[in-house]
Amino acid sequence: MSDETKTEDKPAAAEKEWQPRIIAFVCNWCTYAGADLAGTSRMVYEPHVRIIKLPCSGRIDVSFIIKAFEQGADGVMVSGCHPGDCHYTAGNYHARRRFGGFRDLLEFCGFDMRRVVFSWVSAAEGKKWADLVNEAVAKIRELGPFKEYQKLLAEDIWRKEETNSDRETG
Amino acid sequence: MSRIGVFVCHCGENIARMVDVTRVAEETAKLPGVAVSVDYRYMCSDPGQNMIKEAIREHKLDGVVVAACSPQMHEPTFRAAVVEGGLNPYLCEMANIREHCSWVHTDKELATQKAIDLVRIMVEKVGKNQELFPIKVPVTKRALVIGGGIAGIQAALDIASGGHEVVLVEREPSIGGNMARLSETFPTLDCSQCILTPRMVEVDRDPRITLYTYAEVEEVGGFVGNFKVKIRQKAKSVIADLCNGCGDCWNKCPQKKIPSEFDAGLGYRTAIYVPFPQAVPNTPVIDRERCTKFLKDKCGICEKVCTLNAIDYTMEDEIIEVEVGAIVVATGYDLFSVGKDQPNEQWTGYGEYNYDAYPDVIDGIQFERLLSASGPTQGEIRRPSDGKEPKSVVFIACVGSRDPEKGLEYCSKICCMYIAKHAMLYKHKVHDGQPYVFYMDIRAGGKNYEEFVRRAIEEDGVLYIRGRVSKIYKDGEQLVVVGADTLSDSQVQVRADLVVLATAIVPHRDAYELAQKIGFGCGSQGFFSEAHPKLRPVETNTAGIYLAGACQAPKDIPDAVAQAGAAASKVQLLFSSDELEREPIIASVNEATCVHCRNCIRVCPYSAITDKEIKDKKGNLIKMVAEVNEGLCLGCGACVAACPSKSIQLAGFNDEQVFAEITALGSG
Amino acid sequence: MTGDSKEKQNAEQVEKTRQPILKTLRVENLNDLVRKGLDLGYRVFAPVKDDRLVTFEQISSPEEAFLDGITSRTSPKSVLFPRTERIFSYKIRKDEIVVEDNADISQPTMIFGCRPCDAASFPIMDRLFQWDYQDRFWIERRKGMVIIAVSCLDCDDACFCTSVGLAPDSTEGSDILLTLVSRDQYLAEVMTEKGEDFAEKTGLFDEAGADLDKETATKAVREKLGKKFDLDKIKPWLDENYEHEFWAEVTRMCIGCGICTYVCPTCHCFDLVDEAHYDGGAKIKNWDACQFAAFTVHASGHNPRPDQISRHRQRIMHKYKYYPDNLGAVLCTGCGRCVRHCPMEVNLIRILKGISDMEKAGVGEE
Amino acid sequence: MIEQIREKAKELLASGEVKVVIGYENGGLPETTRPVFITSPDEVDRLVWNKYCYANLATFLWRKEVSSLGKPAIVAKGCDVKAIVVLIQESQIKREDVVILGVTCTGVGDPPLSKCPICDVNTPREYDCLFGEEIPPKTDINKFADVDEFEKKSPEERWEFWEEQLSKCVKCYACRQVCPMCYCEICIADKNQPQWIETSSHTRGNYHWNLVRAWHLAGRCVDCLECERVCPVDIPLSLVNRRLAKSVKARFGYEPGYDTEAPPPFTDFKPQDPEEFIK
Amino acid sequence: MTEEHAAAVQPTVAHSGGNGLENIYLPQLMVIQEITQETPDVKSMKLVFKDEEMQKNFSFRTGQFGEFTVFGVGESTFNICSSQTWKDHIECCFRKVGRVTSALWEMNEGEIIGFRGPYGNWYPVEKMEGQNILFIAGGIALPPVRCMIWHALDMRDKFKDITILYGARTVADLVFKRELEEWQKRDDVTIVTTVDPGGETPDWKGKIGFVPTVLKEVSPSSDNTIALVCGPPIMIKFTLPVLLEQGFAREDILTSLENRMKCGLGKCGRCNVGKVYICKDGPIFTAAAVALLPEEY
Repeated sequence: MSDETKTEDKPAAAEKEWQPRIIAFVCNWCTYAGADLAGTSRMVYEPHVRIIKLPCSGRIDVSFIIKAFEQGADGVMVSGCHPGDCHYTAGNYHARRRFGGFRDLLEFCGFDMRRVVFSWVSAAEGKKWADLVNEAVAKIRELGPFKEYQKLLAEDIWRKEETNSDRETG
Repeated sequence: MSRIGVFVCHCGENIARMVDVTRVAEETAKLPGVAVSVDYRYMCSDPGQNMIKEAIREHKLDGVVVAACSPQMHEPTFRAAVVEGGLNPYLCEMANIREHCSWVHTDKELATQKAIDLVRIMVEKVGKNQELFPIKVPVTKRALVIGGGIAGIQAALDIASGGHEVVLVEREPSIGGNMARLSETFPTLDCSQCILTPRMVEVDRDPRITLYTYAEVEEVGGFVGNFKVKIRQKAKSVIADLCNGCGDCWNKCPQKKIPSEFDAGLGYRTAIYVPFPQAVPNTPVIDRERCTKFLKDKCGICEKVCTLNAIDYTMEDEIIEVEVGAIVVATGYDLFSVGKDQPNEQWTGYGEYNYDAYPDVIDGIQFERLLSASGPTQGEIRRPSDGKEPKSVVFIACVGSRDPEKGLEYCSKICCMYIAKHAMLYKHKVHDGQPYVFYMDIRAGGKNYEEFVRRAIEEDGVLYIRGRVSKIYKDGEQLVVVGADTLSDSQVQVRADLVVLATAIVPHRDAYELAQKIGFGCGSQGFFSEAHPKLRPVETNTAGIYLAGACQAPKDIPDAVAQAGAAASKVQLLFSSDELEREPIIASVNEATCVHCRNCIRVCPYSAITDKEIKDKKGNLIKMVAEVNEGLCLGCGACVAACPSKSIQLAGFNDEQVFAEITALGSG
Repeated sequence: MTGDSKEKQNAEQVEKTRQPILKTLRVENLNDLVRKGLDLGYRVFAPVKDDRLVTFEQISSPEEAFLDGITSRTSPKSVLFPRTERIFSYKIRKDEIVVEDNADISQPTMIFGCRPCDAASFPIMDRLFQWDYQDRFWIERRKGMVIIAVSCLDCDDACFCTSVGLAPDSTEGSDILLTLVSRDQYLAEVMTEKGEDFAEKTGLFDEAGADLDKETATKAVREKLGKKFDLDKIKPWLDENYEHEFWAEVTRMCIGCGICTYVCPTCHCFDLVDEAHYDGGAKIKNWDACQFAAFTVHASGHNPRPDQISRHRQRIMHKYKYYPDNLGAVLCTGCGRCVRHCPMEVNLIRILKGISDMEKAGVGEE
Repeated sequence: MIEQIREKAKELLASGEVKVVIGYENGGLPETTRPVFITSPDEVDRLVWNKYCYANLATFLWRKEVSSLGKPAIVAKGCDVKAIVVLIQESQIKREDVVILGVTCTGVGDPPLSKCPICDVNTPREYDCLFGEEIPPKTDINKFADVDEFEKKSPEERWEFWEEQLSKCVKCYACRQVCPMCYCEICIADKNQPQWIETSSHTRGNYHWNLVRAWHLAGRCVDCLECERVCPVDIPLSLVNRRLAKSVKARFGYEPGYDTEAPPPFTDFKPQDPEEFIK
Repeated sequence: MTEEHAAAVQPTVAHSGGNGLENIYLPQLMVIQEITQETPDVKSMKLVFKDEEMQKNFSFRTGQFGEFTVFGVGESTFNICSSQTWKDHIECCFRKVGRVTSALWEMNEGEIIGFRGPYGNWYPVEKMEGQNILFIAGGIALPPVRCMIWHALDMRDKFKDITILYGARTVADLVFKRELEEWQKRDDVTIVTTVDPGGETPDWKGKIGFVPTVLKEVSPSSDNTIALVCGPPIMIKFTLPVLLEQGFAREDILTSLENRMKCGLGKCGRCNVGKVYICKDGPIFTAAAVALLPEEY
C-alpha cells in the first residue's frame, strides 16, 4: 500500500523505500509456538511478516489468501503442524489437500508461486520458522511489490481519484 | 465493540528496547473504536492489571487488547483480570509484540511499525468479538467398563469404591479374561487363580457394580457425560436367580466332546457349561450351536435333572439400554496364530512350523492350561498327541512379534518372562526333563524380572540358545527343531517331545469394529489409539472414553492394573462435578443457509457434527441440516473451511473476526 | 401520471413530431464520421467484435467498429448506466468524515452503429430516470450524447421489434438514423437538433434527393420479422392474471441467472453498496436484477418473491404492465437479446405469444 | 430412440411411479432445445432427443420449482448422470428418489462440444433404463489436453490471459445458476457479513469470485461445460475447472461422478497425500 | 402518488451541487447526539445535522423515512420516528439484524453517519384532524406509529380521543418504555400495553395476550376513527379482520409496509409491488390500497 494515503496531518513523508508486506496464517499449537520459541531463543529474522493466529491449519480458508492479496500483501505464508502432530488429529491432513489443490489453481492463473509459501513448522522448530521468514522476505524483496495485483487494486475506482484529489487538496 | 482499551506493555526492557511503545500507544489511540490507549512497564504485574480493571470501569470499555508477550504466557492472567473488571473474558485479546516482534527484530522503526500493525489486527478482531460463556454439559455419574479381564475388574472396583455406579460387560460366560487361564504368574509365581478370584468375587458382591456376562456392547451414542449404550445380553437359557451352581446339569449333559475355549482346545466341555470352576457368576450357559435340544429338539436332560428348574430354553437375547457418563475400554488381547487364516491381511502365518498342523506344537496359553491344576491334565505336563510326559521341551520366543516380514514389527513385551516361567515350572514338574529356549534378546525390564530369568537359567538349568528357529518337522514320535545358535555360530538341531511357541500379543479380531462402534481411534495394527503416548496414555481423542490393559498395547499384569487405576481416576475426575465445563470455542450452524452437503460432518475429526431434521408443526420434514454437538466439538475449525456457503462458524475465530484482521492490514 | 412528468411527455412528443431532415452519406465516409466524432472530443462507443463476442466498447479508431451481424451481445445501456460505477467517495477519520461528490460524468459520448431497437431504449429509460427525482448520472450523460443508429437489413428468430411498435428502421431515440439505400449510399434521417448540429459539424452529409426512400431497403427484413404477437392483448391479460397456472408452465425452467436483465437495453434495476478500505471508501452503483433471489428478501428473512416463477413473472409484469401504467411506455424494444442468450431458452416471444393467443389456442404451444 | 423414451415416460407417468419427467423439447430458436417438465402422460410427445440437448438437467433435481412436483424421472446423458452421482454423494437427493432414463450420447452440439471427443461416459454409468446401444468407454483419452497446452505458457502470459478474460465478467452469476453443483441456499457471494467477495464487477472482485467458484467445484465439477456455454461474455470458465480436476486426479486419484459412495476428495485424506510443495 | 406529494418530493435538504443537477444519492452528515438501548437488540438514536444551517431549515412530514449510511459499511432504511413538530433533531430506531444495523449498533455518541431523505409519503394529518385516532403497533413496529402519536399529542386539541394499543413478544421487547409510562400518566390518552402469553414478568401490570385478541377486548368504536396499524405481517393478518368486524372502513385503516428498499426514490426497482413503488407511493397505505396490491410485500 503506497504511503500517500497516510493521514493528511502528517507532512507528505518522502516517498519511503518500499518494504515487503507479508501476511502469515499460522496454526496456534505448532507454528505460533514455534515462532514463540524463535523469540525466546532470541533468533533474528526480518520484521515484514504479520502473523494471524488460527486454531488449526485446517481452519485456513482459500478466501483468506485471496483477501490478503486484495489488501495489498506482496506475499502470503501458510503454516501448520507436521502431519501426525495435529492437536486436532486431522486438521493438517485436510489443509494439505486444500493447499495442494488451491496452489495449482493460483499457479494456473499466473500467480507467481514464490509469493505463496506453504510449510509445516512444529513447536520445536523455531529455527525453521526464522529461516522461512528470512527466505520469504529475501525472495519477495527480489521480486518487488506484487505489481500485477496492485494494478487490480489501482483499478479501485475510489482510490485512484482520491490520490489525485488528495494531491490537489495537498 | 466500540469502546476498546489498548494496553501496551514495556515488559521492563524486553519490548521497550526494540519497540517505541509510547508511539504504539499514540498511533492506536487514533484508531476508530479505541477509547483509551496507554502503555505501562509491566502490564502483567498487579498494578498493571489494576490499570486494566479501572480503565474498564472508568471508560465503560467493551473490549481490551493487551500488547505484550505471547498469549501462551499471560492470556489467562489478563482474561482473569478483565473478568474482575466486569467484562467477559473472551472480549480480551493479546497482541504478541515480544516473542514475535521485539525479541526477534533489530530495526527499531520497522519493529515499531510491525507492533502497530499487530495491535491494529487485534483491535479490529476485538471489535468483532462476542461474549462467550463456558459450555455446561450435565454428567451422568455412572461408568461403563467393557471387558472383564484383570484391567476391567480393577477399573470397575476402583470406580465403584469411588462411590459411582459401574456397568461391567463381559463377552464370555464368566469374567476373569486371559489371566484366569494362567497357572502361576511371574515374577512371584503366585497362583493366578488365588490372586484373581477374590477380585472376581468382590466384583460380584459389590452392589454398585452391575455385571453382564455372556453380553456384548451393541451400540454407543451420545457424548461425554451423556453416552447412551445398548447392551445385548445373549440368552443363557439358564435363569441366574434360581440357579445355585450345583453342577447337576453340566455333569449329566451327554455332549461331552466340545473343545473348551477356556482350555484353548486342549480340554473338553459340555453343551451346558461354566468355563472354569471358579467362574463368576457361577451360572452355566447353554451353547446353542452344540446343544442337541436346540439342534434336533431332542435330549433336554439338563432341564429334567435341574431340581430348581432354572433351565429355560425359551429365553431370548435381550437389549438393555443404559446411560453412562464415561466408558473404560479393557477388552484385552488375543494370541497370534501361526495358522494360514489370519484376521489382518497384512499378517502371514508360519509355514516354516507347518502352520498349526502338529498337535505337539502349542502356544503359551495352551501350555498354561497344561500347567494349571484346573487344566485338562490336572497340572501334569502331557503331550496333546499321545499323552506321554515330554522329556525335552523347546520354547521359541518372538513367534510373530518383531517379525516385519510376518507383518508384526512390535515386541509383545511379556513373552520373555512367561517363557522363563514356563521352563521353570516344567522343570519343577518333570525334574529329568530338559527345557530349551530359542530367543533373540531377553527383555526382562520389570521389577525383579531380570533376577527371575537368571534363576530360571542358573537354578533350573534351562538351556537358552540365542538364535531363530528356521524349521520344525516331525520325525517319528518326536519333532526336530532346526535353528541357529548365533553365540557359537553354528546350526543346531534339537529333538523335542513338545514345542511351545511364544506367539505375539494381538488385538481381538473385532477390535476395529468396536472402536468404530464407540467412536475412537484405532492404530494400524488394531490396538486402540491413546490421546498422547507419553502425556495422556489412558485417554482417547474422544472425550469421556478411556483405555486400560492390553487392548491399548501389549503389557503385563502390573501395567494393566496400573492403567486400570489411572483410567478409574480419570473417570472420578470427570464425575467430580455435576456439570462438565468446556471451552466455548466451538462451532455452530446457521440453519437458514445450511444445505446439508455434509462436508462438515465428514471432516470433523471428533464426529461432533450430526444430521438434524427440521420439521414444521405438523411434523413433516422441511429440510435437513447439520448440527454441532457442544460436548464433542473441540474447536479446530476444519468444518468452517470445508463449508462452501460458510453456514457453520467457529466462535472466537469466525469469518467476521478473521476478515477484520486481514482488512486491518489493508490500511498500511 | 404525475404533473411534471406530463411536460416531459409533451417534450418527447414535440421531439417526435419534428420533421426529420433527410440527408445522404456516402458509405466510404462512414469511417470519417467516427474520426470527426473523435476529433470533436466525443468518447465514441461502437459494437466491437472479439472472436464470437460483440460488445459495446469505447473505440479510438473507426476500424475497431463492427457493424455487420444482427446486433451486439451486450446493449449500449452500459454507456449511460455502467455495470459498476462510483457515485461518490469519502475518507473516514476517527471523528470526521469527508464526502467528495467526485464522479466525473461531463465528457460527451457518441454511440455509433447501434440498432434502432437499442436507440429506442434511451427515450424509454429517460422517463424512469426523470420520474420525480432527477438522476444526474443518467440525465447529464444523456444530454451530451449523440446516437447514430444504423437500420437493420436482416433479423433472426429472436428479433421482435415489430411486435412492440418499433421497426428495423424506426427512428425513435436516434439523433441520426442511417439506412443503406444503395450500394454506396446511406439515407440519413436527422431527427433532432443534436443530430442536426452534429451533421453540420462533421460536414459529411449531402442533401438527399426526393426519390430516396428507405421502405424498399428494409421491406425484406420487415416481412421476415412479421408480427410475433399482438401487443394490445398483452396488458389487458396481465391486468387480470397475476395468479394463473400459465406462469408456472412457461417459466418453470428459468434458473434465475441475471443474463436477460444484464443484456437487456431497458432493464435498469441497480444496487448501491459501500466498498471501503480501512480509512476510506466509496458508494458504488452496480447492476442488479429482479431475477436474483436476494433482490427482495426482507431483513427478517421473509422473501415476498420466494421462487423463480414469481420472479420471472415480475420481469414481464414490470415491462408490459407496471412501466406502461406508471410511465406510459412499454419497457421493451424487442431487440431479442433475452431470447437469444437465455441458457434455458425460456423465450419471451413464446410467453407473449402464449398470452396474446390465450383465447384462441391452448397455453404456451409453439 | 426418442420413441422408446416417450413410451417409457408415458408408462412411468401413467403408473404414477413418477410425477414429472424432466427432458428436452424443441426450442423456439433454430438448433436449440429447452428443458421441459412433463406431468401428464399425453404430453410425452413434446420430448425430443437430438444433438442440441446441451442443458444439464440435473440442476432441476434440487430446484424447488421442480422438486415440489414430486418424484422425477430425468432424461440424462453421460455427463448429466455424473452430475446426479455427485448430487447423491452430497446427499442432495437419494438414488431411489429419481428414475434415471440414461441415454447413450455420441456428442452434443454441431460441431460437437470440446468435451465430447474426450468423453468416457458415452454410455452413462448409472441409470434405471438405458436408451440406445451400449458404447464401450474410450480409454486412450487425455481429458486435460487443453490444460496441459495452457500450462506451457509463462506465468506472465497466463496472468495476462486471465486478467483480460476476467475483466469482461459482469457478475450475472449465470455460471453459478446453471451449475448443478451450485445448490447453496445463499451463495457466499451473496453474503455480506463479512463481504468476502465484492459485488462490484471490477477485475479484483471478478478475480475473487471466479477463483472461489472454481475452488468450490474442485473435485466436484463433472465438466458438463454448461458454465462456458451460458457465459454471456464467453469466458473459458471450464478451463480453470479442468485444471483443478487434473490436480485432484493427479494428487488424490479421484474423479467425481463415478461412485455415489466415495467421500468428496476435500472431505477425506490419506496419510500419504503428496506434499511436494510444502517446505 | 398524490399531486401534492409530488410537489413536495424534491428533498428539502440542500445538496452540495455538482455540475448541474445535484447528486440525489449523496448523503448529508449527521452527528449521533444520544443513544438509548431500548431492548437487548433494539436501539434508538437522536441525530442532528453536522451543519447547523441545514438543521434549521430541514423539514419533513411525520411518517416519512430516510436512508441512513454507516460510512464504510452500507446504507439502511429506517422510518424517522420523531414528529415533524420537533425541529431540533430527528430520531430513528433499529434492530441489530444485518450488516449496517450491526455496525450502527457499535457506534457511540458523537460519531458521524450519513442521511438521505426524507422519502416516501406521510400520515394524512389534515384528514385525521377532528377524528378519534386508534394506534396499534407490534414489537419493533412502534417507531413508525410513535412519530404520529407525538405529532398528535403536540397538537392534542386537533384530535378527539386517542387510543394506543402496543404489544410485544416479551416485556423486555417493549421499546420506548419511558414514553409508554409517560403516556400512561396522561389523562387525554388511553393506552393499553400487552405482551404475548408467556412473555410477562412477575411485576407486569399490562395485559397478557396477542394484539388482535386484546384489540377485541378493548373494542374501540369505529365511527369517526382512523386506525394506524404497524407490525409484522402475521400481526397485520390477524388484526385487520378484527378492525373490519369493528366496522372500520378499509380507507380508515392505515399501515406501513416493510419491503426491502435501497435507493428510496423510485429508481432501483427493489420495492416495486404491482405498479406501486413502496418507497415513493408508500410506505404508508390505506388497507384499501394494500388490498389492491399483489401479495408481494
